[in-house]
Amino acid sequence: MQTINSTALVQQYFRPKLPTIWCPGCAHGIVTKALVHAVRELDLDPKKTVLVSGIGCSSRATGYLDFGTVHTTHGRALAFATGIKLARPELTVIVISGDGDASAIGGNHLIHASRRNIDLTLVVYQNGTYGMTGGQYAPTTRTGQITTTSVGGHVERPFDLCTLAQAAGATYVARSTAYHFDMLSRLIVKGVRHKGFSFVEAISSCPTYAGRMNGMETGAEALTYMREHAVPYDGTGSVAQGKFPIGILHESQAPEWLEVYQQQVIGR
Amino acid sequence: MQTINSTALVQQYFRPKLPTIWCPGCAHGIVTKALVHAVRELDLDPKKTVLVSGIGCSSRATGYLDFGTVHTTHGRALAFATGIKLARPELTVIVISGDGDASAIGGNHLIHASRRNIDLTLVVYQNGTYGMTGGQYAPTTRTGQITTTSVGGHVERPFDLCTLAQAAGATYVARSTAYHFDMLSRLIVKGVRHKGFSFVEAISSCPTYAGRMNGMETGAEALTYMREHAVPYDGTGSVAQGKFPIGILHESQAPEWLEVYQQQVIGR
Amino acid sequence: MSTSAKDDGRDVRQEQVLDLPEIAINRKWCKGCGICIAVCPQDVYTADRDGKPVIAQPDLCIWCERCDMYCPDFAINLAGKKLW
Amino acid sequence: MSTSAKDDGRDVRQEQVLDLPEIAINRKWCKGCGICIAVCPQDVYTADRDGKPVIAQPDLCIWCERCDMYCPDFAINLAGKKLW
Amino acid sequence: MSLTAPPRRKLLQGNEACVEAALAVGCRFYAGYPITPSSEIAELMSRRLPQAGGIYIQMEDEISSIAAIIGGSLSGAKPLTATSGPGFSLMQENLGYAALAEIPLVIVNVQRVGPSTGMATLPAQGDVMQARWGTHGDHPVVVLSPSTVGEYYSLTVEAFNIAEELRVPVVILSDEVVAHMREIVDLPDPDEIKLSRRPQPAVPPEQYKPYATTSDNLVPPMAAFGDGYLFHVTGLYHGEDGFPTNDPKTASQSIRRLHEKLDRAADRLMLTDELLMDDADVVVIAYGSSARAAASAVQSAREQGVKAGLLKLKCLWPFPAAKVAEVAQRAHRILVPEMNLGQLVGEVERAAAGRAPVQLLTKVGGELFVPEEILKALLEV
Amino acid sequence: MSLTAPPRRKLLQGNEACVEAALAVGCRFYAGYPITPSSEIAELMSRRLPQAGGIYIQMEDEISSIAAIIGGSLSGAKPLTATSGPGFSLMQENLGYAALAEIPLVIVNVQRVGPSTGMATLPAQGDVMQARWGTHGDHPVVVLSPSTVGEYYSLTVEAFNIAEELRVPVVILSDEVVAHMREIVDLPDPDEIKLSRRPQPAVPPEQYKPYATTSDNLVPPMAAFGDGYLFHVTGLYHGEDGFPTNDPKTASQSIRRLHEKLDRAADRLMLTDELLMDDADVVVIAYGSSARAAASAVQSAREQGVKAGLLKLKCLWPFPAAKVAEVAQRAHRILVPEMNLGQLVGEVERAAAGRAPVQLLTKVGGELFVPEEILKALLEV
Amino acid sequence: MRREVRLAGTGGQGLILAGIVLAEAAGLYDGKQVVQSQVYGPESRGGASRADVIVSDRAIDYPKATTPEALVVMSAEAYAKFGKQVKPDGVLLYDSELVQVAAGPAQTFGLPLTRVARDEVGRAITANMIALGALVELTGIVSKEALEAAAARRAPKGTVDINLSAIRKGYALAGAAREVVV
Amino acid sequence: MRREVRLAGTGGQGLILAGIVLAEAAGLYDGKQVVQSQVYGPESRGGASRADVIVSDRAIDYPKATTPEALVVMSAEAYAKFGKQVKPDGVLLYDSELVQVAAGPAQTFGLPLTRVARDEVGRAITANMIALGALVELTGIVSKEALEAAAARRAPKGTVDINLSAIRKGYALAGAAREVVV
Ligand SMILES: Cc1ncc(C[n+]2csc(CCOP(=O)(O)OP(=O)(O)O)c2C)c(N)n1
Ligand SMILES: Cc1ncc(C[n+]2csc(CCOP(=O)(O)OP(=O)(O)O)c2C)c(N)n1
Ligand code: SF4
Ligand code: SF4
Ligand code: SF4
Ligand code: SF4
Ligand code: SF4
Ligand code: SF4
Ligand SMILES: [Mg+2]
Ligand SMILES: [Mg+2]
Repeated sequence: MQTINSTALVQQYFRPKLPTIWCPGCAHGIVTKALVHAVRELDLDPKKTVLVSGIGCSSRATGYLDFGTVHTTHGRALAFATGIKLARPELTVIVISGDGDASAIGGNHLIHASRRNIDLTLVVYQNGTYGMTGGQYAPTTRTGQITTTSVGGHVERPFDLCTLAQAAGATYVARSTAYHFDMLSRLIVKGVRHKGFSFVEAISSCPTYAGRMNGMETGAEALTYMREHAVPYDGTGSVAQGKFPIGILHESQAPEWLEVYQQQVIGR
Repeated sequence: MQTINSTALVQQYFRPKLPTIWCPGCAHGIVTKALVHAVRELDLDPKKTVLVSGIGCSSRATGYLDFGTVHTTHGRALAFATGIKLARPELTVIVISGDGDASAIGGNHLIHASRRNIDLTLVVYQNGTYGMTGGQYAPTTRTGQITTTSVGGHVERPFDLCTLAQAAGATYVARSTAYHFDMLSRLIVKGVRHKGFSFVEAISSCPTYAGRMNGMETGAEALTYMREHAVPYDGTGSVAQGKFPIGILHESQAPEWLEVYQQQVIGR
Repeated sequence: MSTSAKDDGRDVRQEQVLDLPEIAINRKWCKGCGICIAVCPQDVYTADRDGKPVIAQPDLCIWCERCDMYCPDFAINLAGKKLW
Repeated sequence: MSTSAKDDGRDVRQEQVLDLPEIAINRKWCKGCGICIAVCPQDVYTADRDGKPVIAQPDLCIWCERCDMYCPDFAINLAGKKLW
Repeated sequence: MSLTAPPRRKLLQGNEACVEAALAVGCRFYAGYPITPSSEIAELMSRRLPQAGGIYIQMEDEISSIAAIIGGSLSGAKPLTATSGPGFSLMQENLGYAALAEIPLVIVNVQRVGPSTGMATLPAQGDVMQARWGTHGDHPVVVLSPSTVGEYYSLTVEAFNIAEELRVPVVILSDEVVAHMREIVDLPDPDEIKLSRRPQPAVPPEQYKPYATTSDNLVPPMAAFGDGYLFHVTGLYHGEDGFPTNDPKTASQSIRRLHEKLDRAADRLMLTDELLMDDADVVVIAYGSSARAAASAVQSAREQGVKAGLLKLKCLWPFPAAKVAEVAQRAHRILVPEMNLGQLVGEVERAAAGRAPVQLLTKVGGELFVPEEILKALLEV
Repeated sequence: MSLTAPPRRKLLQGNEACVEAALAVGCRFYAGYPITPSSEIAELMSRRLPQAGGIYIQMEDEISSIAAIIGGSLSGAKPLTATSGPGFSLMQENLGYAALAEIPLVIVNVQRVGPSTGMATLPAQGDVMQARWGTHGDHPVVVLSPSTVGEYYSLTVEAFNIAEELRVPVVILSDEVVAHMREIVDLPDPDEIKLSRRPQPAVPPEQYKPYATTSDNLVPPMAAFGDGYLFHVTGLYHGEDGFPTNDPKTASQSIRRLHEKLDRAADRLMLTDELLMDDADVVVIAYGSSARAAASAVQSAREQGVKAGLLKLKCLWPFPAAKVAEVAQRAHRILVPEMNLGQLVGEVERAAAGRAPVQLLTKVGGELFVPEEILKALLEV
Repeated sequence: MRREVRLAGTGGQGLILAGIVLAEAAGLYDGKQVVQSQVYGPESRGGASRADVIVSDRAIDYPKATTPEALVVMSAEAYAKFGKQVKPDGVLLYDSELVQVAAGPAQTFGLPLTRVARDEVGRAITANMIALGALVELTGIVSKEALEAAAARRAPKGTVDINLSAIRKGYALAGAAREVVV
Repeated sequence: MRREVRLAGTGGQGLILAGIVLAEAAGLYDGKQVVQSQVYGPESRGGASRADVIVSDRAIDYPKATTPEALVVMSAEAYAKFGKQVKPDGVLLYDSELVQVAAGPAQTFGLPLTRVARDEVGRAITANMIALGALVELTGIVSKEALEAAAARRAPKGTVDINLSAIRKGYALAGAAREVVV
């Protein structure tokens, strides 16, 4: 990996739309930087690369990036991306989604994209809440967490999105955090290179809501949280209470949808 | 388990609506019988029991059964059931769904119901196709299978619904087949007794479409297929190519949604 | 199981104990799918022109309940109290 | 890494090799979140009234890149060719 | 500090008034999915409902939200969900289910600028036609639209009562302005709030037919699950017994009854306010936030000698066609200001049937009408 | 067996004609979710598309189906999906996206009886208003409705061409009758089929603004992803550069342009057939399957001395208001038969504006009009 | 002139195909206008099956058969359902071994369609073509040339001859039966 | 009479709460009609914050402030955005340590709101209450009794006194400043 050099990254891959609408300290900016860093590493041609997002703070990322970009409807980014990819297979298609976008309203598209194994890469900006609408609980909100709709502590269990994607059939499943920037970037690189559907969970933050309501006002505290709770994946996935594994959690080979379709259906 | 005694079952639990609309030999009737057999074993009071279904051949079952019954919209049975249960917790709520209903259009509700752990029991009549609309491929259709929309053989991989439900958080996950009638009935009994969300996959058939197009014209052949391909779950889930495990595949304890909500949120 | 044992808590002697079930076929509900005929290990049934079962050899029945269990249309009932 | 080695295939001697980066802060994009200040292991920055970084002790910088990496707003850039 | 405020006088945000009204009228079940500018309803409900022993649940999307409240209604609850345009679009399929299966429930749609994500934080009145026609097939629906915080309160009470009395889904179409502003509301005494309850079966369970109706209002009594009545509910056409039918006659009768049910409730559903209408030559027909600018404009016009009047519609659907026809008979001119490109104006034109010219004023782009815009049109000759 | 059939004459089922037309006009991408009575379109597409090198994919539901075809269109495909009422309801949110982002695509809605699951195998015309107003917010949409298998073919070709020419989503509202019956169609010579293609950017990538338009028809040129143009597509209000804006003026201009775009195409979109209209006193205005019974009735009425005529609408939206107004001017009476409880009749009344009385004939419950029913109304005085 | 016929029986008897062949005979070879339709729905599965064909010289406005001039019934159920809808002076053609027909205003022709198909043509599935042949013999709704051309067009590879011979059996059976009736 | 005021600054300064207190003063204690509103949206997060209050004796039809007679600005950004919208003869009240104000048609009052809050009242967050006190002193839009009652009602437990003293500081500061201006 080369040095960050934010200015060069911005010049090469961003539209003149900065600053972002994100709140001070929101890690969505860091995750986006890691993503673009990966794009540079991959040396993707922006003209042959399409970034697709849903609706949410995280999903606003596409507006800043100088590629073919689509800001779709809430939860539907993967479904749009499916059409974009199938109608023009030579495109590299990367999907940016929030945890709410990808796993609340968009949960069905997530599991079906995982199952179908079309060559897409999904990066979920996971901050455990619906930032855009004001910090309500999400399917990723931890039990006991305080949100604007669970002021006494959340009663549900969260999804483990990686486990879910894998069970649904995803052939590449990885997790990192904004804090583990280099690793995150590397995992995205590998995800894009992987032939088939790649799922990357990027632990992000929401200082304004999730942070403030749970004693982590600042973006820096959120980074510290990530550092302290993430543990490298050891091949078993078993981690101490409250911790979570990061790394490539699953990798397997399965026929890519378009390849099979072209050979077996069109080629028939 | 007592003897079947179909006539008694019908008299006690069915509406005077037979015969069903199901095609000759369709195993949906057998699965329904196993379900009602379980209801008898559980001695459920029809007045305190609500059966909820979506749309599909399988989902027509509710119309025949003399309970509180709701035939909802396609894919949404679990979401309707969630409201029915939450607004009146003393009801026993059982959801009947097809594989298309539960895992195609309804996949999101499936994973969220699994995660939330509200005390519902879902029985999926799994015949690997959309019977009602004429036998198109479903998320459960096996690779290579012929359907009315994959005449040259299906190119996608199917969901393993049990794996998916478990990964999403279901605390009781079981599979049986129409052929393994007694076991199926027993697994439903246990599912209903289990506190929390219970997922039961009942392998059924569609002789008219899936069967006919894949060399299994008759209902009897489908039963033979089930006998030959199902293997008792050995605790690992590893089975020979083409076979599938049956039995209780996963069982765990987690707080039931309503109980926690009543204690921690209302009780606060 | 022995005939003298109690079953379901009721005295089994008060009911008619049989070694053969009374097989009832509801021809209105029967759709002629042939499952009963196929699953019967004893060839008790043959098929009529519509594929519906005809009880051809009732005496061979071993009361295994398969026909009752697998008929998808609730069209077969085995009545009686099993002897064993 | 040695200074004489080639890097990126280009002759490193043609570029200006530094042992300190040039830290550029884009105050228009900076939102004053304080991350750079918090993550800097060397206390290079202090905060101004808006919480935005002021380069207080440039000489202490060890070019660890954390500030550049973690600034969510692309507001910090470390320019120059690393010496090592 | 000897001052004391009247005990039931409150400064409430619009969405807050809606929540308080829902609680006051007996709502104890809420299922929803957050969306701007409705999210305050969810947030307040999540806090207020458990205090009243009720349940708040956030579903995975709007489809399951309306599904869950239909379920809640079947279990006897008076349920609520709230959303905005994108979520309302997703609710359409199940809204049709509720209409056909005659499920009492209330949906709040806090309108923002559409279509699609549009402008999420700015007001509009763009969902008026959708509220009537958004789902496939003929279906009855009641749509109320408040223009003040006080009305948001009272129409929420009305919405639940209408839903229960008529077994019909009721939509409250508010908008970002009335949802987010705060106004003074004098809360009614709890004892004075009408609490309608869906008609209950008068027959024993064996005789109960969930869609048989003997009363003049054509509303069939509705048992709840768990009450001892066994019945079937379906989104297929069904007879009085609730079971599916493909019989054209039964089907035709049942869908016609659903519409006739609302026709017979026409008086109940005629919710209008009149301002200076007695001798008005130029009549503004308006609703929701636009009606506020209209009221101001009408008063200014009067000051300038123009006989202007305002007919404010608080129930948009069923549309008060007879009333509008009558207005068209008397008025020289009708003005319809809408924060859309012309929606309800179609119904006004249809009802006016050429009796008076109808002029549309449109305002889009996320801005409210200012009174001057309407005044200008009133003063034109 | 010396007989030979004309080479391009075929007996086609309605849904089959739709598929053949789509292929002929260049559709190479289909994403859908099966539903009666549209499933034949999916089934045939799954076989025919790969033969033409195209792609068929079954999505997990209708929401993702329309999302996928929007995506396909962005990659340059001319995409199709087909559904029926329940699925069409689910598509509404993304249909609004397509309207706002100006995505060419075609949706077939084979109407069955609604609301909700309704009667899945029986025909209706109950989704006419939904097709216009089903999604939230003001939005433009084009809706075509065939009454014969031959029209199903030709209107499918038109649908793709209109979608491409105007960058607008086009809905084909057919119904169970026309979808499932077989009629003789003389397929056009492939060379004679008009193949419209969305306007392409004339400027180099650096200068391209995806929503800037200089042409009179107000349709902005549309690049496809992968063509070398970098641009942003969003369901938020956006300026000419495609980026989100909250500026009321820009927002207002852009939504008005979308509507103005269709206004300017009014001639293109005026698709009507006239039968015996020249001297007609009593005019039937009908569309889809109902128009067939109407044609029969009009001819019978003529035989009985009544000057009846038929105005058949093949494009329902934009509604040909000017044409209907003109008819109302001349006719003594207008009859509108609909297989619903009265939908398009509202527009007819509005356009007629009292110039001629408008009478609605309704038929619900899953049955077609029989000619006698319309004839009876024609003969009434 | 508008002429309507209906073919009704159970699924698997090939009546929809027969309807299509008839429609193609009229539309592709006789140059007529034609509408063919059938019933869809849950009932169509395995159960009842029905195909209607309307043939006319001019455009066919109303696309549904109301009172067919000829009805072919190949199951008792189909007869029960449609037997009374045939025109008073119309033709009621039925499989004499599957259906029992009561006296009525229509002319009735009971032919052993399925038996002849099985025993004489050699394949039971050709009963539908025998029925078509008989229907055309009795009604002349399409020309025989057209019928045969249409049947040949739709016949699966290698089955043209057997289908044509079935059709011709139909002509003969119906011809003989007509003489009895007349 | 219809009167409009606007409070603008950045999130965290408590201006929305100040708007609510003012509105409750008018509506609950002075018996007036009142509409309070604020801006929502992406911008509202951490960024700009604004509260409008309209007070009137009769029903308030149009619910948005158009040309406020008094504007309180507590950030430079807010001044840039709204500074020109205040009525020509209106009151422009600003935090003299945060905002620089150019000459304009309105009467301007620069008060060291935040500094006084921090240094004299003892809590920086009470700057909003000082602003309210000053605003009321200068405009009389509500009665002082009403303002104090409303502030006491909304003040978090144990902070009534400090809030009231802030308000009174506001009266005093504004009173002094007015004398300078006049
Ligand atoms: C159909 C629909 N429902 C609801 C919303 C409101 N909404 C916008 S973003 C969002 C959730 C955002 O959460 P997430 O995807 O986690 O993104 P974040 O803002 O946390 O980055 C919601 C509920 C919407 N825009 N559309
Ligand atoms: C919104 C919607 N989309 C599509 C349909 C059409 N449809 C009805 S049932 C069904 C699938 C049924 O499959 P499954 O649930 O597996 O049940 P089965 O018929 O196989 O028992 C479909 C696609 C519908 N009714 N509603
Ligand atoms: S609301 Fe939360 S997620 Fe959204 S930008 Fe602000 S901090 Fe980030
Ligand atoms: S179509 Fe298939 S699933 Fe449906 S009833 Fe027939 S056999 Fe069963
Ligand atoms: S019980 Fe068993 S042996 Fe007896 S008839 Fe049935 S299947 Fe045959
Ligand atoms: S299994 Fe039942 S339906 Fe099938 S043939 Fe036997 S009795 Fe008839
Ligand atoms: S590079 Fe490292 S040491 Fe240098 S200023 Fe940045 S964070 Fe501090
Ligand atoms: S991390 Fe970036 S945005 Fe945050 S204070 Fe530092 S420079 Fe400013
Ligand atoms: Mg999030
Ligand atoms: Mg299925």
